Amino acid sequence: MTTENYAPEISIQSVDFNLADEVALLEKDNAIDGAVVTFTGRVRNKNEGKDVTSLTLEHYPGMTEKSLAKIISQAKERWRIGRVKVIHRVGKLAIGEQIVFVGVTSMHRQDAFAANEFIMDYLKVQAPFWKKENTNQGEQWLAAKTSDENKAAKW
Amino acid sequence: MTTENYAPEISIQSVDFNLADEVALLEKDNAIDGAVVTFTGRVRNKNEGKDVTSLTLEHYPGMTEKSLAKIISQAKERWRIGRVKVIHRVGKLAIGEQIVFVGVTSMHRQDAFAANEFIMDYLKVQAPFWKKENTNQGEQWLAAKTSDENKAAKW
Amino acid sequence: MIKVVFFAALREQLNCHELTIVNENLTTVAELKAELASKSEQWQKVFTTGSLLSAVNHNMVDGEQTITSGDEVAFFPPVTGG
Amino acid sequence: MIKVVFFAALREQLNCHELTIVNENLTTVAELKAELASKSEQWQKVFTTGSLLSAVNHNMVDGEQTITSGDEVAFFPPVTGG
Repeated sequence: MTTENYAPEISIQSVDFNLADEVALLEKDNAIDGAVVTFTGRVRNKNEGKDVTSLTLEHYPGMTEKSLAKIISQAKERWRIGRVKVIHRVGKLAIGEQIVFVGVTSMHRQDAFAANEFIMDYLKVQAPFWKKENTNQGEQWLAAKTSDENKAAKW
Repeated sequence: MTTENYAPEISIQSVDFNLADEVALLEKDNAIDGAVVTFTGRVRNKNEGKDVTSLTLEHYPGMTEKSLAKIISQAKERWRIGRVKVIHRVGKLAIGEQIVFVGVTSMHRQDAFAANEFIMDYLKVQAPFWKKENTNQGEQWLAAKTSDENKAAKW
Repeated sequence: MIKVVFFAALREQLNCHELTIVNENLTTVAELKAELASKSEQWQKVFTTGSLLSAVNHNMVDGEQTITSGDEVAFFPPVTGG
Repeated sequence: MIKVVFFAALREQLNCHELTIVNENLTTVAELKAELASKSEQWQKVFTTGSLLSAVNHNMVDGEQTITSGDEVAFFPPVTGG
């Protein structure tokens, strides 16, 4: 299974993305969906008290796309949504850089809100990405958070 | 009380807005907030089976800004959020045009998701805007939906 | 003196956006509504609509709300923005 | 023949991204883990970490999962993307 199977809904990339371009694609020739919800995750300058200087993102090519496709398909089963786009960057990212984008359109806003948060919650615990944090105290792999498990378990 | 009291969090305007510019302002010099959630509402081409050609938005200047400021302040009390921006357009809007934008930043994503949806749900039932729909069967004021009351009552 | 404003469908039904009431005996929004309803059959019909909302000085209120000279009172249908 | 891949902290701890196992008697992920753990003390330590996750052919699985020749098995720490 190639990455192209999931296009244009999923993109794993090292280059940055442009929010406006992504939203324009979600809205193009799509006058039926009145609601667009986006989530953008960025590299924060602080994590648990440490000064972060950058992140390095690793992933499991092939499985990443497959797990995101499954999450999107679950979201489509649960909510009445139109278009979906998930972008996740990999490689080295500086503070303030965009890491992840989730965009969802729907006719009624609650569907896009719920599906977007669901996709993020599941991505956090199921998609094979790992973050290494480069801080003023050296580098280390981030530990998974129990709170993320709990959020995904809520749905 | 002037509109300026609420700047830059609230804008009622007839001109269009630019999503990328708004998000850039929410993120500018804001490396502490890793999460940005946006909602954009647009004019749909269909509503309850009728073909919509355009909308005309009326509002109550002064009260609009005051009610949105109150909603934003309630959101800030309930969730740990960073920056907020609410834009609502008034006047005549064609199909596909942007009507409303809500942008919220936070350190942890669930706060931005919840606060954004809360602001939209309350805006829908408390902010003094009224939509007149211009359809192929003439023009008419939209009726408020019970489902919107129920959504706001959930919080 | 009370400034009264109307919006949306209400404004169109009454064919009136704004008027001034000088009756100093009106002490609540409900009394003001009754006064306005007494103007004509059309106004009577409009002001007995159950879903009408009211605001005093830009705050949503119910009929019990007291009003005093200088207040701005607004009447309008349920809101439909967003 | 089973292809085995490791990611993130696990890859660094083992100093290995990928290896091939030719033992045809391995029928489950748990058995494969035991086989890998027997390689050295360091591998023993890594493969007794409770939080280790595993996937077969890109699907997350538990130790009971059966494996057959040609499968790709992955081991990695809990994920931290987003």
